[in-house]
Amino acid sequence: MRYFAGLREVVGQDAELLTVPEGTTVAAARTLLITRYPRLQPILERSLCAVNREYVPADRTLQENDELVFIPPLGGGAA
Amino acid sequence: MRYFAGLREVVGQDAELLTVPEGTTVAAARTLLITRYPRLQPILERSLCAVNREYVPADRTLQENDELVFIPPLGGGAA
Amino acid sequence: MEPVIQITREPLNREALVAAVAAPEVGGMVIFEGVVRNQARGKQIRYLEYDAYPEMAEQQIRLIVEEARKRWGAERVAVAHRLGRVEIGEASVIIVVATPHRAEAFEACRYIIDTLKTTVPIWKKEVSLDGEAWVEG
Amino acid sequence: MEPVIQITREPLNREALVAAVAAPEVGGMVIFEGVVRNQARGKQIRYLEYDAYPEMAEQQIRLIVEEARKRWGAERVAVAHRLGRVEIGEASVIIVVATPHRAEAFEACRYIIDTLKTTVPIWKKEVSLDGEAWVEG
Repeated sequence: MRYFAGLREVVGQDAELLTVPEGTTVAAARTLLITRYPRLQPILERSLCAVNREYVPADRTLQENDELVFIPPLGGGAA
Repeated sequence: MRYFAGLREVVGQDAELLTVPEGTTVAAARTLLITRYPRLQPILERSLCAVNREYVPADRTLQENDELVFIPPLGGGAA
Repeated sequence: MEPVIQITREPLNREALVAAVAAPEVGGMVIFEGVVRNQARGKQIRYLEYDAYPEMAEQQIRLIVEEARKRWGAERVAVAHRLGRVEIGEASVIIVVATPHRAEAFEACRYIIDTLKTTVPIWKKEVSLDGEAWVEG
Repeated sequence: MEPVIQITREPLNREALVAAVAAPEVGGMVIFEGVVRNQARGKQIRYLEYDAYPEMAEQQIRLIVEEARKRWGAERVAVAHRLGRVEIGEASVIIVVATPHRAEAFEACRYIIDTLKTTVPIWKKEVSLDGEAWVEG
């Protein structure tokens, strides 16, 4: 797990190791994180998911050494 | 009369005085020029007309001291 | 601001044009540069030669910029066009538009160059290995 | 050419990016610059702070540029994004697209910035007189 932007500020660290059973989905990892950091819930629910630097759907299952990152909403817009 | 680009090269000068009767139209001046410089015909027929630095229709009548310029086709395009 | 409009035989100065439109409220800037390229219509170009009816060209550019201001609120605009001989790789025209948001800068910049190319009395002569010719669009 | 992609904490260098895309076949160049402005959403901005997931950001930008190459034949592209603290008037992003004809440069440049803003993992925090907040589009 790596954390960026608003997520990193809530968690208070850049990265951490997440140990999950084989076959765990990204969605399940998200639920686990919310249990660990309840304040992440609103931002995680609006975040996209990336595994190994590619956007993935939430039903993607995680493998050993996968780099999982939740991507908080981007600034984007008209600026 | 002032001449630019291809017109100037055919005429061989930058400008000249054109004396015409009162009420002469731009179209009539064009015909007069073609009489004087037959080689101008093809380019003048594709040119727009400007009087005193504004595009005008060919039926515009000329006044004393008007600056008449025929505007050869512009390069424009996709470049 | 009053638009910056230059019609000049000197090389164009992108940095100076950008500096002229800078302001604290600017969020997006679009710069277009027309550059002389080494071929056109299947010919190898040696250089271009630009001629203008300069007083009318400046007035026409002013009208175009004013229209862009009305349509997209583009308040900060600089337009520079080079005359005379321009070499391969040199800029013949630079347009800089700075606006609070980017969409307006893109729209206004594109409008200005497209309209300039069709209505502003500036002509180009292509000097190629085969000879030279005034280009008609 | 291989696209130039920079994600950097240093001030962006427009001249170097332009030089990187120059070539004799270039006829039109469009440069977009996103500039930090002094207000947003009714707040007086002091400065912005950009954060990125840098490896993924670079990869996403590469995909976007590749798509622009496919769609518009935009072969000569440079994209630079600044990270960290960026002051009012400084560029946070610069995109340079050079093509034989201008239409493709405009289309590709606009596509790249619009897509970058929505899919590339770079975030901005607005630091205003009222406090600070990560901006959601």
